[in-house]
Amino acid sequence: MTEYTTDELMIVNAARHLGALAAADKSRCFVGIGLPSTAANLARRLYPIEPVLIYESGCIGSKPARLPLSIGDGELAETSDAVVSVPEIFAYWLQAGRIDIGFLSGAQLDKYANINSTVIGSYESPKTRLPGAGGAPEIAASAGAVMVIMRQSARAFVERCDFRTSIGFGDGKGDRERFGLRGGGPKWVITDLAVMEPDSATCELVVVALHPGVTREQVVAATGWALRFADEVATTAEPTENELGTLRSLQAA
Amino acid sequence: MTEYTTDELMIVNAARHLGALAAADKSRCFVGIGLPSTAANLARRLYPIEPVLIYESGCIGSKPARLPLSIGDGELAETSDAVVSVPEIFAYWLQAGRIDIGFLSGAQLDKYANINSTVIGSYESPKTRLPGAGGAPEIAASAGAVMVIMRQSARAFVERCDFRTSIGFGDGKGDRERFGLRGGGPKWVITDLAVMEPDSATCELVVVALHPGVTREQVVAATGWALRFADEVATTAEPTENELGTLRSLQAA
Amino acid sequence: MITSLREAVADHVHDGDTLALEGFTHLIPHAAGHEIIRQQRRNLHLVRMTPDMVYDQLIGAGCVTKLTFSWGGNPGVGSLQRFRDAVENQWPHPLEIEEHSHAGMATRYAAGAAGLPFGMLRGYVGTDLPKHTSTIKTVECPFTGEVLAAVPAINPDVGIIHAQRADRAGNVQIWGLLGVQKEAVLASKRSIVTVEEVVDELPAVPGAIVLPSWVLTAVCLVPGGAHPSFAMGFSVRDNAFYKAWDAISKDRDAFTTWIDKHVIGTADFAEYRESVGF
Amino acid sequence: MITSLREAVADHVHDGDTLALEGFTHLIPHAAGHEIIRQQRRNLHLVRMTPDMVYDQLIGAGCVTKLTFSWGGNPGVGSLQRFRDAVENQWPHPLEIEEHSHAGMATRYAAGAAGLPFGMLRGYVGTDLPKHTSTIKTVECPFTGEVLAAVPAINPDVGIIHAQRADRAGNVQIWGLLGVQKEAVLASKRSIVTVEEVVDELPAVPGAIVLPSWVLTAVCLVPGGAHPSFAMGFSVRDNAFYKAWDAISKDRDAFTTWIDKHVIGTADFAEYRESVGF
Repeated sequence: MTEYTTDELMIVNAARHLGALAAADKSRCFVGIGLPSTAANLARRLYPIEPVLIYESGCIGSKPARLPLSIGDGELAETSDAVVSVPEIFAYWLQAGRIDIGFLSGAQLDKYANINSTVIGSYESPKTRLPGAGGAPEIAASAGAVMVIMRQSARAFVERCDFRTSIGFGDGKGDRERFGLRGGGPKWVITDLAVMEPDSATCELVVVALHPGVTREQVVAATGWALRFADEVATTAEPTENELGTLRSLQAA
Repeated sequence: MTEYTTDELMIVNAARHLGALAAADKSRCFVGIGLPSTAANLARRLYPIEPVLIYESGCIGSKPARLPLSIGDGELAETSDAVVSVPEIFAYWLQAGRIDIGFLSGAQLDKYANINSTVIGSYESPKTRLPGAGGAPEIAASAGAVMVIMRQSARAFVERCDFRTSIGFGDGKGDRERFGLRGGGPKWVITDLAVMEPDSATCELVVVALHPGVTREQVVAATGWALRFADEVATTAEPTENELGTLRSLQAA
Repeated sequence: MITSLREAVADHVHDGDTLALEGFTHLIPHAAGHEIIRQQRRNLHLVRMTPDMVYDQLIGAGCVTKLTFSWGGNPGVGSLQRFRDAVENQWPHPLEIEEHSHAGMATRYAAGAAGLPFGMLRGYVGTDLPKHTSTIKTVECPFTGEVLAAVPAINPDVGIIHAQRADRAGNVQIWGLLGVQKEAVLASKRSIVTVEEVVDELPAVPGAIVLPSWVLTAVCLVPGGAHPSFAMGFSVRDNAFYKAWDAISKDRDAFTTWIDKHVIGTADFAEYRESVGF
Repeated sequence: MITSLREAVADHVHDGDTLALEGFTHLIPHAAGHEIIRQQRRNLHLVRMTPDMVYDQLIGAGCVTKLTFSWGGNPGVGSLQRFRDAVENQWPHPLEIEEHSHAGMATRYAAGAAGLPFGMLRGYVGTDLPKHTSTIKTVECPFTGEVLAAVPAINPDVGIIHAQRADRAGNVQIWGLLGVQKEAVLASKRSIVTVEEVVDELPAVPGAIVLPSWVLTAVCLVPGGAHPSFAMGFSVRDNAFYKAWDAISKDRDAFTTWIDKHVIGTADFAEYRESVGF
């Protein structure tokens, strides 16, 4: 069996979800650069119904032949169905609810899938100043559903974020409704160890699947809150030769 | 001396103002179809510094070789520096204060240069239903200055409009400031008999010039309010051979 | 996705719907308007910045109970006779009107396309419009205290436009004067686009925008479907036809005879073209 | 109209100004930023959605006292080291920050371009940003009662962008990723555009927009002026240079040496190109 990296594991599992979503006519993905862009482009090559890639730089329906290195990569504009201005992509496309799936990541994620990409420590005198919000707050608010792809560790998966840059489920069930948010919020958290989903009763993230060879203890140790598991915890399928081969040729292009 | 129509007389006099304004770096004209478009295109051909023609259909810097028959004439788009959407032309260009001169006309004009292009009679059961506002209210509000070109008669030049579609000076001096309007409002009313301007003390329209051969009595008879005259009333210059020749070749093109 | 105009109207345009057939002199969807008359839709709320001949026809044909607009005339010719007869004499029946300015309507469409409940502008101040139009209110800037005009978003049930071109997947390309067509489509719950041609690949065209197929409901091949309006690159505006409309529409009988013969009496736009001869 | 970048910055960029050097990965006006460093402007308030290397350089060089932004990083590489050092350690001096989201910043530029005092969006809800950013308030829809986020218009003293092309009259043509450049220029009191080339006639280009000369203050011919960003049709993004910046900017001395040698120590962008060798 082919060896694979934890990045490849996360990308392949994300791509599988995107393929299933596209088949269910949830194909419009608002992607940033990095793992989400790679996963979405992998899904375009693996599945009969391709996700539609929409980049915050204004590219709609991009079909890059190689992976873009930045969100403003010329390849994205040249292969898009349409290129619009940045004010338009946020107002007419994201805010208007035309995006099915948004992707988020960050330095911290809490048990209600709120994410911090702003500061570690206090805002006024931060221990670490991070890049900041970018498109995250409105992706979290308006995308039909959000997929989080993030490496898991007790430092990153915390009881409460130092700063809430984007909202998951706030302080628990009902907060999104109270805030009048139109998007569905985080539905999947894909890490290098497991896949988590919000509990339907509490909206707290629970483990629904472990990656091959990963133990519950490993995941608990890599989580900063008292982690719960779903009644039935599956094991994700090993990345296939086809998935890995397609991913690697994509990355080599 | 060449004969000329009253339309030609109004167009030539409007073009002269536009030429002088362009020379004073007030060259951006928001034009509708009809006399204003003809006058602005004539000025483009008569004067060294050309007015910049901006049409509400989204054409910026149009240089039509022939007179457009409608505001959406293909010739306008093909000869423009830029073509933008209708929401953009009103928001980024007119509302933002980038227009020096707007043009208005209507079925009724009152002594404070308020204009009616909505209804004759009552709004609920009108005697005559007119086309309505179009771009007029915001041209009147946001253009640096407004030029009115309109045939004069006691029926059209009234003490008070049946309906205020666009504001001139409201009920008199100070109203524009009270309303917080950024544009300067009407500065010239060019008719087939005379040229009127707002009195600096009262903002009431007063006659500053008569066209050749026109008497004060004629103008008074063609005005529905107690018309005043400026201390010095000029006589407009006869349209020249060059002005009329250029206008007629433009209209023949 | 790509279907006949008859099917598109039958499937997606219902009695009582709010419709925006947009077009700013250029690309006015006349063929779609005729098909709506043919299929006898009733109690429609029509929305458009510049209702012209095709709205005059829909009003005269008795399809319309409300009109939301900013300028209702026959550009370069004069009045819209059927519109006037409906407002002045309630013929063929009363017409409720909701009247705005161009800037206000453009703001309303943009708010609708952006998923906002309202839009704002520096407008209407000192005019009589707010006295008669309940959808003009004010909003105060929370930073400067300035008061601005506020207008509600427009979100029609169906947005209908004409465009130059579509590919076989239903992606639509539009160029030249763009008007508010993009906003009208994006603001609408459903949308129908008639096009001059369907091609394998959309060639890049300067000044063109593309509406991806997934924001559209139906795309219909209807060459000349804007006539007497035009499609840049395919046709020119038929100004004589606009002038001729004044006489036809002035008289109720002449109008009814014309509609019966050329619209209701024809099976589709192709037959209409033959019957009016363009 | 068409002048040297040195003159444009000398004449139009003053100490204490609010500047927006915009560019969304594509067309970032690096050359203009370097000229501002060369001319030692101070107490600048920089505004940009995505401050990256050139803002890192301006901050490290001590030109900046306030930054308004929504994402401050080195795309695909990591942190902006000089930005971090200023925020975390006040080096070379304290940096005030005003922090928004991309959608909020885009809305602020659009409001500025439209002559509105504020803009609104469905944004910031449930985040900690409003607790720390005083320019995030709310506004209530006068029709539905919905509460939306309100942000004030941005109207910089100077908007600075890089574009592909200008004609001799100073009309500027931009294509590819357009970002918020049009809004940044239209929202600004003055504007400077650096271009790859100046031509007699602007050929039509698919996807291109044109900014007429009369909305611009100065146009400067600076080939490669976006490097290590790019100008579609003229260059590609120099990703290696962005990666290399991380090491240079991590260390204060290494940074200062680099700025002294390549920016302050060069007469103009042409000399800079030679000194860094691209």
